[in-house]
Amino acid sequence: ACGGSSTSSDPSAASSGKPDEAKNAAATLRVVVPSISQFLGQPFQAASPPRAESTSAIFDALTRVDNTGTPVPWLAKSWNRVNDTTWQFSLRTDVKFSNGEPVDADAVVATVTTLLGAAGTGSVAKLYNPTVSGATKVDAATVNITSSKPDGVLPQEIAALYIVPPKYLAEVGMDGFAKAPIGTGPYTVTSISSTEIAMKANPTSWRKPIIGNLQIKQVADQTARTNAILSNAADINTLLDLDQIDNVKAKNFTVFPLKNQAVFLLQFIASTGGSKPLDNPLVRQAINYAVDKDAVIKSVFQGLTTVASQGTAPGTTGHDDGLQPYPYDQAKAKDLLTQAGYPNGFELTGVYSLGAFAGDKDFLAQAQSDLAKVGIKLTMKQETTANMTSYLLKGQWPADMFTTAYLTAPTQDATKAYSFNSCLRKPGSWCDQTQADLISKALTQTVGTPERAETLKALAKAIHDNPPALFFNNGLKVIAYSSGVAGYTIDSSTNTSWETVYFK
Amino acid sequence: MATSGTRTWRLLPRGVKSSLYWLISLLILGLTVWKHGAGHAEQDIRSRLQGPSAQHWLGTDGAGRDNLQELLHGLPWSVEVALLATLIAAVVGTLVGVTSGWYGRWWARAILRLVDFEVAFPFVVMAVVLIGVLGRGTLQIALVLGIALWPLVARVVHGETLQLREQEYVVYSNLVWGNGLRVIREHLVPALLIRVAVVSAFVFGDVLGAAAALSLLGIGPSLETSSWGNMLADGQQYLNRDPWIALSSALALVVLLVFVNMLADRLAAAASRSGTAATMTEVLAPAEAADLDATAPADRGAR
Amino acid sequence: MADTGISTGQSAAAVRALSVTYRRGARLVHAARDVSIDIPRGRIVGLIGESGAGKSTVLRALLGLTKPTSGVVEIAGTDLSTVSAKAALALRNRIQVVMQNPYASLDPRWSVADSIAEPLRARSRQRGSEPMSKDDIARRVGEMLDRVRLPTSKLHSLPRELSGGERQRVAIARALSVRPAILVADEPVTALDNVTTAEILGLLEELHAEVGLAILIVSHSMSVIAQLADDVHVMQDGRVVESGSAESVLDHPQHPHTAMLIAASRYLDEWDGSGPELTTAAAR
Amino acid sequence: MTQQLSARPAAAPPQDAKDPVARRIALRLGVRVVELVGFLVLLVTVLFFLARVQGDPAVILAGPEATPEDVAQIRVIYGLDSPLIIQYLNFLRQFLLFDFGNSITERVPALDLAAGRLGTTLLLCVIATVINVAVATPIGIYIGGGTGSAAGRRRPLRKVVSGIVLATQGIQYYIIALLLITVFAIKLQVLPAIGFDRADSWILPSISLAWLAAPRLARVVQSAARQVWSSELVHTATAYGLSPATIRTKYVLPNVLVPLIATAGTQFTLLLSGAVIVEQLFGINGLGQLLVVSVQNADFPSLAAGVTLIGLVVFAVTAVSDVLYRIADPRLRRNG
Amino acid sequence: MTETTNTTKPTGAGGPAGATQLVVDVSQLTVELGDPDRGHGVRIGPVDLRIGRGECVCVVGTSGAGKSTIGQALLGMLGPGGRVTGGSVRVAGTSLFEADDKTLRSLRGSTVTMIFQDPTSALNPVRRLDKIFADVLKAHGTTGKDEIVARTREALTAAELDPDAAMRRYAHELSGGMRQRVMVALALVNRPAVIVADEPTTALDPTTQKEVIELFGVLKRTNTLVVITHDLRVARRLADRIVVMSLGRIVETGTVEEIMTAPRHPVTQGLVANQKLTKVVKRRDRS
Ligand SMILES: Nc1ncnc2c1ncn2[C@@H]1O[C@H](COP(=O)(O)OP(=O)(O)OP(=O)(O)O)[C@@H](O)[C@H]1O
Ligand SMILES: Nc1ncnc2c1ncn2[C@@H]1O[C@H](COP(=O)(O)OP(=O)(O)OP(=O)(O)O)[C@@H](O)[C@H]1O
Ligand SMILES: [Mg+2]
Ligand SMILES: [Mg+2]
Repeated sequence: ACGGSSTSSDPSAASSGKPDEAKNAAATLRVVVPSISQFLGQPFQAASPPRAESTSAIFDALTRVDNTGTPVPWLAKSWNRVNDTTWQFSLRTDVKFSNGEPVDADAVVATVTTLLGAAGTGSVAKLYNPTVSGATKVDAATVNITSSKPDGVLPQEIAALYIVPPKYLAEVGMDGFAKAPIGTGPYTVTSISSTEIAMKANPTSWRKPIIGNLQIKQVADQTARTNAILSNAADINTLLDLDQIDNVKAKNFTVFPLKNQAVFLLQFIASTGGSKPLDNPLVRQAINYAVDKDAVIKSVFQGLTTVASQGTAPGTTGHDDGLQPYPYDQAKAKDLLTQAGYPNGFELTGVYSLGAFAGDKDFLAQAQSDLAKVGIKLTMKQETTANMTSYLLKGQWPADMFTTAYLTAPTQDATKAYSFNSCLRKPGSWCDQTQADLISKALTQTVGTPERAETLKALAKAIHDNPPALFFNNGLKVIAYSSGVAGYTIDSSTNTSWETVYFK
Repeated sequence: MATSGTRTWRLLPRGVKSSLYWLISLLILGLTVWKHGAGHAEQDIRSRLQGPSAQHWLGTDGAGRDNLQELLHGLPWSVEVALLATLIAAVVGTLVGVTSGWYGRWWARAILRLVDFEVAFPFVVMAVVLIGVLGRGTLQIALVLGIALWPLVARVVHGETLQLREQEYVVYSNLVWGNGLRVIREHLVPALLIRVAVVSAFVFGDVLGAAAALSLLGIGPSLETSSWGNMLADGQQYLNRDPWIALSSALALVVLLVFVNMLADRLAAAASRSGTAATMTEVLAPAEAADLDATAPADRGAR
Repeated sequence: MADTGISTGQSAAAVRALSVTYRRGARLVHAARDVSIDIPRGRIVGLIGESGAGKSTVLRALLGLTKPTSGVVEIAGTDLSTVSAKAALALRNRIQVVMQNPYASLDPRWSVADSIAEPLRARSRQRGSEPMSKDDIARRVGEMLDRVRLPTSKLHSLPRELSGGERQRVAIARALSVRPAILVADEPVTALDNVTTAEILGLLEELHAEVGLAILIVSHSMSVIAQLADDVHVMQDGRVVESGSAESVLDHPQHPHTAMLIAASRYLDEWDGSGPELTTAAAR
Repeated sequence: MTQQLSARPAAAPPQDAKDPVARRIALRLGVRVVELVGFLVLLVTVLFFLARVQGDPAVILAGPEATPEDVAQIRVIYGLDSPLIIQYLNFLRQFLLFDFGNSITERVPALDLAAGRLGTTLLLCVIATVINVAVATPIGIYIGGGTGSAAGRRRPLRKVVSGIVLATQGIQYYIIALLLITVFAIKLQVLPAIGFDRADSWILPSISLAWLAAPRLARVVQSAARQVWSSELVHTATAYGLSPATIRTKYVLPNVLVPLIATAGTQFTLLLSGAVIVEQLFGINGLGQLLVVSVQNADFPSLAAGVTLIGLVVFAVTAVSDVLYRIADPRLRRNG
Repeated sequence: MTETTNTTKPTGAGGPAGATQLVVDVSQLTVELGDPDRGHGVRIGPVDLRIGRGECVCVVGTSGAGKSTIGQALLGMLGPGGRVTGGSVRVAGTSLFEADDKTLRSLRGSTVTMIFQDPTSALNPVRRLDKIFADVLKAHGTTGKDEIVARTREALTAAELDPDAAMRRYAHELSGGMRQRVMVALALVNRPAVIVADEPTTALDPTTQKEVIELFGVLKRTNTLVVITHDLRVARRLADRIVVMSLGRIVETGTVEEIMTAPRHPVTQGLVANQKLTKVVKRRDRS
């Protein structure tokens, strides 16, 4: 049933013998996660982790995006672009929801229609697929999804559009659904709260699981999460503190570094051509040269990831492997600053919300200490997540830079991240017209075509040369689980194949 | 009034005086360290998380800073915030306690009820809310902790004022001056000073502990600020592999707190011997102790 | 209102139809009910009664420490409620007080000199009275110390270094330093042993004779009243049950309660070991 | 002469009420409730405006990737477009009906959310209180003195224990929590490091939390005991030849109870404070965690609901200790 | 009243009883309170005091004379900061300051008991009176429930209280006079050889004082009493023998007549004179 493109985190799993079925059926897999979806079992809002663990246990979408950024068949067997604004999907016919409703064109149409309506405010249909304008049934197993503008990446975008049973949804409504979700995945929910989800195996699923029960528990504190697995209070920690890698490895836990297709950086609030220091491309380059990011990667990340060279991570559609990260070169940085007219440096302020990404604290400390050496005095101020969000949406910042991540989920396409952080979003924090034009162009071109590849290559170079941010690292999410767990796989879109997990 | 200060000093028992000398020497130490500079010790990310060595006696932290240096850098902030908060608590608490105790009108009682509720209200929760709004600067944190702890002072001062108010010498003074403020200045404030000092010493300890706790919740001072709480919060994650960071800051905190508590204890003991009767019970369970006196039947039949 | 037979025209201070009600929980305590007591100029008025009778309450009302529930407080013939606060304060300045507990009536932080000087400083600060220089005050303090027969060496002693009798002397010196017209004393000797009691009572009597000030003395001891008072008021349960000259009240008590108080007092004073000793009643 | 009892009534029966005790209690309770409501209104009012200063709820509702249009739409849907004062009045009306609206982040009624978390936190605090009292009382009584002959003669061991108690007060409870986790959960693996669902998972958090209160309580008991030991009371008991053991159990302990209850009562709120941190360290999803997260997310309804519940708990605790006082000290029974 | 008791007493009223059975024998007792060498404390003694069975001795003196200290020493107790520096106290044959804790404990409350000045602070406020009596009885070997009740009733009756009404009360529910009676009953409950009373009337108002003194008048018929007071009038009412203390020493002893009519020591003279002064008829020459 597996799409075949997921990363197996446990190479031994494939070769090892058959799991003990009876033992596994009675067992409970305990997973600790940093937070559970605020929307409980409702899968349409916020497609990024942490909720990926529970949604991939309960739901399926028409497509999945694999580790190379390519859409692969999932509930849809195949698809093709009928015209600029229409994509046609043909569905699997062997899949049923856990309540018995069939997965067919009606279900897809109902799901899309519901999300486009009032009930879908803030849902993926409006946020990630702003172009999706409707769905029509062609026959029971074929459905057309239309977009309001030409949309070349729609098959990737709908990887976050989980299909739900229409009759049931109509019956219980969106709120009722959140409390008792029903899908096609390997597990069904027995109880759900904002802190804990208890699930049991769904024997009728097309992805029938091995382990009888799945428990997902929210443990916000990273140390507590580590302690949870170390003290055998949990089997899997989906987000391990980088500094614990050695430690848990030494205790015989499996540590799996997942490259999660995000880039972490300190975003400049600037626009090319403005009059502030940061509006000057030379200054922005200088800042990238000045900071020894490699030192942090080596010592904090233990070399498990790399310094970012552009706004996307390797494996993302549109990532240019040929581009090199800015090397640590303070002399060059000083040079550039002098060229730009700031030989004595200047002062900068930044805001951050802690825990936004792994190693953020270390990067910030490194940036502060290195920038000081080239005369740039960086003052960082911590903000709540709520404030950061608010600044982001209003486009008004009490600072010159802020920490953020360029996320490509769920499409794993460069345009996703770039468009959000460009002139295309208003009010935005960063604007460079050349880059914005390239993004617009790539958005309409059909995914996989050479023309599009060319546009994306030019875009990547533009981002690299005229950096909108101080690039830190390519995303890394470290997962740790006990040595008793086997067959645990997760892809870079954080889809977990729960059906293959078992206790040895 | 000028002489009443020296009078008070003359009356202080030896224990109090020596405690005060200790306190002052602590402050001088704090100031010396202050010169050491705020902010962090030098960082070198490549030598992070090292155990104790000849070069780094207490090892290094996650950013590669020397833990011992970091401790020295962190002390000023912790002392500064504790002093500020204690000062706020002591001043506000004394003002409110004296006025509510002395005037005892409806608004004074209302303030006191507020104090009661505030005491009853978990202060970490209040701190979480207020710091969320006010921000995480030193002043803000001190303010929040001060706000959280002034009721403690107010209750003690209030109770003491109520008692003093009934003292015949105060009644007499009020009679001849016909001016409450004057009486407060001449008799109450000097009488209350020692008690406020005792409570403040306890508050000081509380603030030190609480400030560190805020860091654990992620609402302590921001990262540029070097503080023991931040060290502890930071070290907490390495506790099971590199316990040095957490342990050194925890130990430093424990030593400082034990010191402060001992100071407070001696002050309290000395104060109670000197006849102003400040015992642990009254400091730590002040309102109830006062309440009990009020509710116990006024027994005049036996006279 | 009992007729005391004393002309109110020369009243130094008086309470008329005074009632004071305290709340204790949900209960009302009538500490004084319709009490009228006059303190004529130059006389010593005694107020007796058992514990809780309301003696202190009357005194507190007179001093303005307790607000009367109803009734009038007069000083020098002026009803205090009819004049401004400032005027009332000025009138109140004519009264000085010696408190009951010598151990609590002096600020433990203040020296004898400081304590005696306090009312002088207060007075000299008030408008309408001529300010006194530091030297003046010091001189007056010295005088007062002499007057109560305390050695100058005690001038800088703290209360804790004084005996109860000495403290009470300081309190009297303090009260008299501003030359009041009326002295109010709430059980000034109850806390003292006989020897000291005798000294203090002797002192009060002497001062009375010298400066002719009016005194209101509160006590539950008949002997004390018998020794000092010209007029006596007997209180029970918040009421004045009997008033009159000391002779009439103590020798011919009309009210059974007065009789009981006298009897109890006499019980101790009488002695059958070597024949009955003198008592107020037996004296005549 | 012999029967004086009727002649001097010990306590005059109150004259002005039919059932004065019940009435007084009712009155007192009524006043307390009014005060509580007043305080809560004040508190949520402050919270309300603070929250508005802190963040725009519509923005939070919309999520990080929303467009300004989404935010505007949400503003209309949630009534966040009306003037602040109207919003406040609406909120207040709802609040008085005990309706806090839906949690902004979790989209469920905030009160349900908070109430669901309350149980865990309460259980944690109650267990901690039990440990606190059970540990602090004997220690406090012990170091509070009382030797064979006269009160107050200190023995070396007593001094040592007293010093240890002083030191334990300096060791913050969160440090203890970290140590307990490291030793018992990770090194020895005998107790879970997270959660608060099974009985064995109660142990470490409760001990850590009790640590916050126990040294203080022990010292309060110590000081109260010392007072009793040096009182006329014990002096008398000694003069009647009672053994130190009898004095300790029948004189010192009962007379220490009132300050003990008073302190343990106020300490409950201290524990509620500490619970916030203990929950964090032990990954317990209690009310404290909810509040912290709510502040971070500007989730005002959850915050208000949580804070209100805490207010109610504190109120209840005060009421309970009020009753306990009266049981512990007969002198307090009479005048309500 | 005094006459009758005097005649029934076996003891002569003179100085330390010689021939009669000694119950209390204090010889050359010296006590240090606080730290006299450092200036904050006093030395008491040497004190010699012998009391025969059935005698009623009143100890009078000015404040701070050391009366309470001697009274406590009769129970083998001293206040905080007190030390015996010489001499001995024997009560019913036992030398108190040489006895061990256990002996002392068995002595206190049964052989020798004490009535304190302030019954309000001396009675356990949180314990019902019958329980307090039971504690004291149990401490001295009376364990039977019925016997405890019987003995309590007996003592309360002897103290002129209604046992039914008093037993089930708490101390705070009684008036001051009743509380002092309870203290008396508590002292009587183990049928002591000696009762020491420290200022039993000082805290009371005259009406109550009278009641309590009368009660003591009854008690002295059957008990050996040591009454400490600073009020000569009380001593005059009760004593077979008056002992005058000043500055830590006994300065004079004598019968009531001797002391009242022919005081020799200046302190005694002062006390006697002043005691007269307080009841002298007011001077009429002033009007
Ligand atoms: N502030 C108060 N609140 C409530 N009741 C009070 C207050 N002050 C006095 N009382 C009550 O009023 C009554 C009279 O008290 P007051 O002090 O005047 O008596 P007193 O005659 O001076 O007695 P004592 O001889 O004991 O001093 C008493 O029953 C007392 O309990
Ligand atoms: N611990 C102590 N340290 C120093 N001095 C003390 C101490 N205890 C008592 N004294 C002093 O010892 C003297 C004798 O005290 P004691 O209580 O025996 O006197 P008393 O005759 O009973 O006086 P009173 O009539 O006031 O009760 C007093 O002057 C007292 O101040
Ligand atoms: Mg009085
Ligand atoms: Mg005495």
